[in-house]
Amino acid sequence: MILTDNILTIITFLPLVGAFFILLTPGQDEVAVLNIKRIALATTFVTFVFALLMWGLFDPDTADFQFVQNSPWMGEVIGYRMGVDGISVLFIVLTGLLMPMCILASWDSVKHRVREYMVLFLVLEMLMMGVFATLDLAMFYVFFEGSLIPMFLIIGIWGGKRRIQASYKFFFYTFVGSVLMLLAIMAMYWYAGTLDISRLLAVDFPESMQIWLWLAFFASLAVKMPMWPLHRWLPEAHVEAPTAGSVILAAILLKLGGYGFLRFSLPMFPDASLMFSNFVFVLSVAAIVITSVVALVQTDVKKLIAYSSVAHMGFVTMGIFAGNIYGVQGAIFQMVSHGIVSGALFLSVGVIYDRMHTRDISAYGGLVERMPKYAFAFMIFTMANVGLPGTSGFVGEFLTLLAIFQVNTWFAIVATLGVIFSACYGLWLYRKVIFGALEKESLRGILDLSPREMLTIVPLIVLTIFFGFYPAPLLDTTAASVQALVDQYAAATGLAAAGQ
Amino acid sequence: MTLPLFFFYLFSAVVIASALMVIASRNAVHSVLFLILAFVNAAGIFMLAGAEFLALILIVVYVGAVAVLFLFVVMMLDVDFGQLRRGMLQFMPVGALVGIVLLLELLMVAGASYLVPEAAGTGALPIDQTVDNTRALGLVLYTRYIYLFQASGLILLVAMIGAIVLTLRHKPGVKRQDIGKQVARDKQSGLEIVKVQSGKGL
Amino acid sequence: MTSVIGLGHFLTVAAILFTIGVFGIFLNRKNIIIILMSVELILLAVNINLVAFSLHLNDLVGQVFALLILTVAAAEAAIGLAILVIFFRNRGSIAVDDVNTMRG
Amino acid sequence: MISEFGGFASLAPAYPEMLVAVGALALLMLGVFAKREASTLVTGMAIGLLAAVALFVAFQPSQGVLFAGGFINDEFARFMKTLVIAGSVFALVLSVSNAQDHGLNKFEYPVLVVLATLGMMMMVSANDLMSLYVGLELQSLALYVVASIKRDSTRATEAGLKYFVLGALSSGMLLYGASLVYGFTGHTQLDQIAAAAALGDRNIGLIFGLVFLLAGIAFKISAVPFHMWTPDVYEGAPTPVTAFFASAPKVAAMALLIRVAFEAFEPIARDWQQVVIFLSIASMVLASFAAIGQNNLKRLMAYSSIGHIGFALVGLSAGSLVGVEGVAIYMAIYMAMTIGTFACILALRNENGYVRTIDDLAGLAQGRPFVAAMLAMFMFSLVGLPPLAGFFAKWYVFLAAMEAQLFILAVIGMLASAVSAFYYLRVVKVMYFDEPTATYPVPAVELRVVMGLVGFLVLSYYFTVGGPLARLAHEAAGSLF
Amino acid sequence: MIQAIVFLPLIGALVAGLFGRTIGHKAAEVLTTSLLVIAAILSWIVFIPFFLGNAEAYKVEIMRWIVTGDLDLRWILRVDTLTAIMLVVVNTVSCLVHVYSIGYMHDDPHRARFFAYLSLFTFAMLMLVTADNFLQMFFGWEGVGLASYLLIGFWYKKPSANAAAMKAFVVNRVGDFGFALGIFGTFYLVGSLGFEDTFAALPGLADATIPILGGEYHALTVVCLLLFMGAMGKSAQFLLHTWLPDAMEGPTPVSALIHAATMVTAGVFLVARLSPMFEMSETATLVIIYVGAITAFFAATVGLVQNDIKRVIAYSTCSQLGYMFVALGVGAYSAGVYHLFTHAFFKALLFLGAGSVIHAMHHEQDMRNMGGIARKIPITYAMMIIGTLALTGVGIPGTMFGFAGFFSKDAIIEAAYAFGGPAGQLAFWMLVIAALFTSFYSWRLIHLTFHGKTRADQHTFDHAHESPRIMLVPLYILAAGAVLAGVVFYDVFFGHAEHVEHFFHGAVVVDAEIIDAAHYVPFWVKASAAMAMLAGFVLAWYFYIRRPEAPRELAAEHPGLYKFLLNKWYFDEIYDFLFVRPTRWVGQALWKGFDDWFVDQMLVEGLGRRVKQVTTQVVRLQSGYLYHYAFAMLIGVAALITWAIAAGGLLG
Repeated sequence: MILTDNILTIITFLPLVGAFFILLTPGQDEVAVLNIKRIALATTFVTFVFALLMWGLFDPDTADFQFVQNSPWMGEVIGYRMGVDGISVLFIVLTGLLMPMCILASWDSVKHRVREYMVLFLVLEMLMMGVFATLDLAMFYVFFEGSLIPMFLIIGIWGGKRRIQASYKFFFYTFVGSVLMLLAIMAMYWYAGTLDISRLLAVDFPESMQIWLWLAFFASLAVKMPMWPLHRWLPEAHVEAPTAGSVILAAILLKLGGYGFLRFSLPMFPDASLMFSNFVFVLSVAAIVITSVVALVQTDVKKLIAYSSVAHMGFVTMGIFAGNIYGVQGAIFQMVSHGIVSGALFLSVGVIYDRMHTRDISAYGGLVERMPKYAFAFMIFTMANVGLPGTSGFVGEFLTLLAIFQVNTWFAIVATLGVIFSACYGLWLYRKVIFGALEKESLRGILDLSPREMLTIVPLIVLTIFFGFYPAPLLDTTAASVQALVDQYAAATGLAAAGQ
Repeated sequence: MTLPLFFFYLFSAVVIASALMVIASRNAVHSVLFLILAFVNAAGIFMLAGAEFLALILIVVYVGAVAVLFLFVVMMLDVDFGQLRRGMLQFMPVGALVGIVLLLELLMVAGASYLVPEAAGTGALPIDQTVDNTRALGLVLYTRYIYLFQASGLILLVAMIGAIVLTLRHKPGVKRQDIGKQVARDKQSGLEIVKVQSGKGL
Repeated sequence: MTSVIGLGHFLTVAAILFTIGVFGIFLNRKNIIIILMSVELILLAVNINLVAFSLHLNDLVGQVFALLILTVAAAEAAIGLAILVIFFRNRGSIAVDDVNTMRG
Repeated sequence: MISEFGGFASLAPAYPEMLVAVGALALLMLGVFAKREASTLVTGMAIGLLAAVALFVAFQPSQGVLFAGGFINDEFARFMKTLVIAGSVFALVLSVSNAQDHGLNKFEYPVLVVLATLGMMMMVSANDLMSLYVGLELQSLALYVVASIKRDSTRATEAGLKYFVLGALSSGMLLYGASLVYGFTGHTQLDQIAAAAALGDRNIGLIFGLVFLLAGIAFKISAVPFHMWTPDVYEGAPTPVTAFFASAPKVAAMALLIRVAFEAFEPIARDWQQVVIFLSIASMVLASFAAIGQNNLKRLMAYSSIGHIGFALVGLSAGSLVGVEGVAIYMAIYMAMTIGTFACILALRNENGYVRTIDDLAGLAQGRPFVAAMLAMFMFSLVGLPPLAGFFAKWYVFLAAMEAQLFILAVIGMLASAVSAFYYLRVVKVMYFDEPTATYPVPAVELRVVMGLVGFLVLSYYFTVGGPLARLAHEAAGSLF
Repeated sequence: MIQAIVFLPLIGALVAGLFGRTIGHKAAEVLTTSLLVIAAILSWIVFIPFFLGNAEAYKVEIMRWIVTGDLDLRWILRVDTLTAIMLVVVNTVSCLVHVYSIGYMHDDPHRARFFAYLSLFTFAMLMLVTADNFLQMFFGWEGVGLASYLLIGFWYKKPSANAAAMKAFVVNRVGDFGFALGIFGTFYLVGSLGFEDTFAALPGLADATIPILGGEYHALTVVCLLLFMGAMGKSAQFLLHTWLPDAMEGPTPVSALIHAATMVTAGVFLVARLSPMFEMSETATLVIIYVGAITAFFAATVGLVQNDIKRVIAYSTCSQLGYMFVALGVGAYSAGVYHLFTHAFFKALLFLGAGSVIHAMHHEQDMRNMGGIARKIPITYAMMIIGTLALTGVGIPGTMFGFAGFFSKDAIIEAAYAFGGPAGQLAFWMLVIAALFTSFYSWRLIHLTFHGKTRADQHTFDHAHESPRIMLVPLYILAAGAVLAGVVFYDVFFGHAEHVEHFFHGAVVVDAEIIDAAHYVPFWVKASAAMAMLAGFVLAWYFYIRRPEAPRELAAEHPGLYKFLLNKWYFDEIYDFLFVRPTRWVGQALWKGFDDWFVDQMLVEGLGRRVKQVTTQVVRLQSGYLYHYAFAMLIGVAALITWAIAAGGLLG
């Protein structure tokens, strides 16, 4: 069937079609701008529909790659290879989901250079889809690294006061890390003779080589995650980026790191992964505790959420390198959930930022008085961020902690401290922003969520709660692939596979 | 010491001495003259090596043309050379160091000079002792090396174009001869008949 | 033909000439004309090398090469002097010290 | 000896060169004898001539060695020549608009460019130290003249003078090296040098010759430490001329270097690899750092070209077929990016003259979005960011380095490329993040065409030219092994 | 039916919460309350068969939850005796509180939200008590925490309410930290999180060890202690109790429902539910005894001097929870549950009565501003007296005459004595002293509030009025419970061991030995509680009726002790000093010091500066002087040659 054979190609490159039409839209006046927004929205929405369709067609019972396309191109080295398995499929859906929301969130808040903005976002979507859909290691890098360009511009053009430093920092942190990964990719090519991920997964790299490869990949992925102490770019990038930029950054781009660990580090370099797992745990736990504590003393709404993202990503890395099925499942779930929740949080911050043009926590207070709907939404997302059972934020955290406990109780105990800290900063933020008396004169006229904002936020609320109570759709999708991954890891490292 | 060797030493000594003077003399005109001396002696060395044609060409082309060109430019530009020489020795130590290192390394080559034994005597173009040097060159230059010969021609053409395009100026107040114009001149354009009334000037 | 004059002799002379040429550039850093002459000395050293090798290899190619170099060097000198002339016209000087409107 | 000449048809492999030579003479005559306004006409005809030759080269099948081994035409030469001629064509196209400003409204300019192109073609096809030298000099002399062709400009003449003096010095070194190589192998023909070198032990004279030879060529590709002329000449020369300098001659010299390294010195590959690695590292690192301090766009591009040569040399250092393939692709992409960038620079001209410094670009994205977008894309591509062509260029050379296990070189290269991103991004930053200060009128149509065309190729490299180019480069590299 | 019990409150909460503005406050109130009433009735319907001893435990699966690998967690409603008891407690109190709140919150502009929260809380609590696995319990556990947070902070404009809400949540989270680790530990040991799987696996784990914090420890002890940490948090036991008094910032019905009757007993429920597990670890049970006893004692001491009417009751709650834990610790699980059950009635009664007082006094909570209002609000007064009698455990030892607290509390004290050993002895004496204090502060409350001359300002006093009927009806019902709950259910909870066993039917461990032993303790032990109660009563009468100036004198004589007690043993200050400030300080240090200064300025920007320096140097090389360029080339060539020689090994 033509559709199923090419669906990944369609999903990946459909945004480009939209971008092309936006470039062709004549004029600079309001009508043109409105048309541009509409095209962007329609494109992202259709892409999302295709992504959902793909998820629907996806067979969760097999660990094999599906919707595979594989044709040699550009000599024998780099090919055009597409395919998804349980590990990647959800990220595509997540990306598809969040893009229309980003477009909607930017509907009124982006006033100048709309055309460039929308084009960049669509290009970004294409690149992100590509990262998850490609089965060629070089193309993975292409998409992975390519996302720097639009993001750099988005932060730099539409960002806040310190946008230039932020965009530079974002760029250089990521770039320096990933060039080493590129070299590792090349080394893998020479050893394995192919860049086809599905074939590389079966390659047994010698242990000494694995160590170097692992480190090189780590240099890139850890920055992207970001893992402590390589996280410094994140708060700044988040703070300065426009709302939609923060959403994408937090919801999708951070996940590239975790996806990379899952896709490459664990299955391809199992010995090295095992060897470095304690190292990763230390960093993860440090991230969870330290960045949580740092989040406690933030005065900037976005920065606080950004730091909390770092902490949450700590759970992801911990889960991945726990190497058992709970850890990996939990990590994937945590990534998806964090994508929804942190995206939603940044959208929420965007809502008040659009009204007040400040992100200073002390500038707010008592919003519940004027914005009850908003307060409700923010409560849900805060609780999800805090990891309350019944929200999607809980499931991932629980599974990763459960997993790490099986491996090492030290790390488990320290990491579990994170649940206390997350409650502290989450509720503190909520209390300062939403609760209290509405004393500030400037806030008196503030308006509650508009229908357009509701359109972006309500679905996320629904998903947050739904996956909190019924995570099965996500867990089942990933189960077979994760099981295979974990089995392979266990076999390669000689560990007894937990959870068999 | 055989005679050729003696002459070799003589020429070499003069070449080196005059080369030193080229770079060391106070006046650029002197430098050019020493350069000429160096070339002439080098021509002598060429002679000793059996390259008569090259030797003569060196004198004809270099001494006759290049060196004269240098001299011409030196005179024409009317430069205050004394001022140019100030601070001359400032970079002496570094220059000397690099120069000596380079010289030592190059002499190492000369000292260790042995040819790849197998390579010797299998040259692409063995010298035929029965043909004199100029003829031998002539025999290959237009046949075997026609490509290089033509390319050299193009190089000279470029030099010509370059020199002209860079230096030739059509200054406004300077009269030039234009043969075409002269030939095309006729009485209509060249002659104007003016009736002069007597008693009045023009 | 074996020459009475050893190859090493020629090479030594050439090496010395080459070094003098190089040294000349250091020594006359302000005077472009002499720098050009130093370059001519270097080319002369090359020619001596080629002729010497030609003699010792009993191979005419070296001489052909030297001939080419002579030709090209003449052309080069012409162009170089032309550039020098226009430079002088623009600046009124040929001091190398002045040749630094662009740097960094 | 005459008998070697097997009739005119046997010269088929050299037809392109002959065509260019005759064409150059014809153009010269045309320029001399035509009345005023000849320069545009001659330029147009030169473009036509070169374009025709480029097509001819690209599709001509006849290969072989001619002129007693002095000339070779193989797949590699074809590939490189096509690139070289294309570079010249684009450079000429860029010079059309506002030729007056650059002092390029002289018919000699296109003629000299054509002659320089001929020299480059001879370099690419050189199979003998002598033809190498002759080609190199033909090119160089023409370039010296072109550099200072705006003879009333202090900067242009200063640039020409610096270029000339240093060029002459480098020629001297190259010749000294050539003489040593000749002396210690008895040959000037590349393949015979290799044969001779393979016979004996490693000979000190030969290695000295090799080093001097490489130093001379390194000057032409402006590898550190033989690069010093580059920034000054790029800045001083008229911008279209700089565009020309940065593109075709680099490719030709690189082709020459590859041929010499692989044809003549294959037996002592380890020795030249050492030198090339040194040049490569020095170029990448120095250029990355030096460029950060630049505000002048042309100087920036000069350091950029130095750095990129360093990257290309990474591929050469590998000393393998993949490496040569990588260098070939690298040079093609590098040339495209350079041409594109210069087209953008030339497109920005207002009543105050051409854009000179990076700061002049402030807010360009709002005034001239197309030019800004293209320039930004070239900058990102020069950084080596995927999915732009610049990434694939780096991909191939580093792939080769990794195969040769030159890990340290690869890591240094990658880090240097990260540093280099700093200055390329600055251009983007100024254009996109800063507020506009100057306005620029709509650029000439041919500049827009060049920008658009090159931009499209750079952007869509993976989907359009990537595959075919890789195949061609593979074939080209294969002909050297 | 069980689904209806659990989900009706949820429906109410969702409707009232999401559409409260649309349907109006009245509708929201009526809807949630009536749903709760239905749920409460259904709960009794569920409970009675268990009471009669002819019902079997059963489970209802709702849907899958987290299913991956061996982990098979589903939403399952489990109904057994323990659950049924809790259902009754929760739904009865909740429904009464709902009703009561209609009156109490009459003027509040956010009533719909309040009722939504109440119902949401009820739902969470029901999920907790019907849990069939650890994680569902944890869900309910945190869910009630959330609801508690929302309700304490209901008056969001009051900064103190917000702070208290947050404190409650965070301190609970500290407990949950342990609970969560306990869950992980259980899974580590058992490989499952279902209660039945866990219990089934216990015999094999008697000697199992767990590697934790670098050592190997007895696994079940570790796990039980961790789980107990959760219980401590939720049940406001010593060290983690600080949130409970502050939680009184919430509306009073909330205090009655959450902070007296239901949520705080979740810890007791947890230990009871997991009684087979706790039985396996002697250390853990000892710890529970000590913690419970200390809490009972500590909270009672603090309660002696508090002035806020609700805080007194709050400390009382804390203290009573200590009793329950002692019961659990000594193995008399049924006694603990028994006290839980009776306590729910009389403590809710007290709170709601206090609410009625506060309502009457126009939201005045400080007892120093009350007094002599017995005549103004006689019904409330009567109800409070009943509650106090029940709390202090009035009854005649050795007989079946007594208020609810009498039976359950005595059962605990006897069991503690029967347990024996140092722990049992300590617990016994602590509890007796606590009983004395309880009696004292309870009567102190009554005296200060209702008796003597009023200290309220005249206006308030004049306008003090009895609460509306809708607030009084719940009081009646609870009062009935406070009177009868003890005697009616004595047999099934703490009667003959066989009866108890039959009643619980395996829902909790019934240790016949300790129950029997408790029944045969010496009479002075049985009477000790009554004696303590009487002594307390007399003291209170002396201090507050006979010589009202005595307390002030006593306080003046022992200012240190008084301050110590008034400031609740300085726990808040110590915690602030030990945890809050250092954390913020460390946070600042890590942020400004590590992130901003070290990473950013030193490393990243330092690198940038270094690059700039290098650039400056490199650029200076490019001097513009021709001869410099020539130098560079020549030096380069010389260097390359030298290197070629050296690297090529031609010299060596």
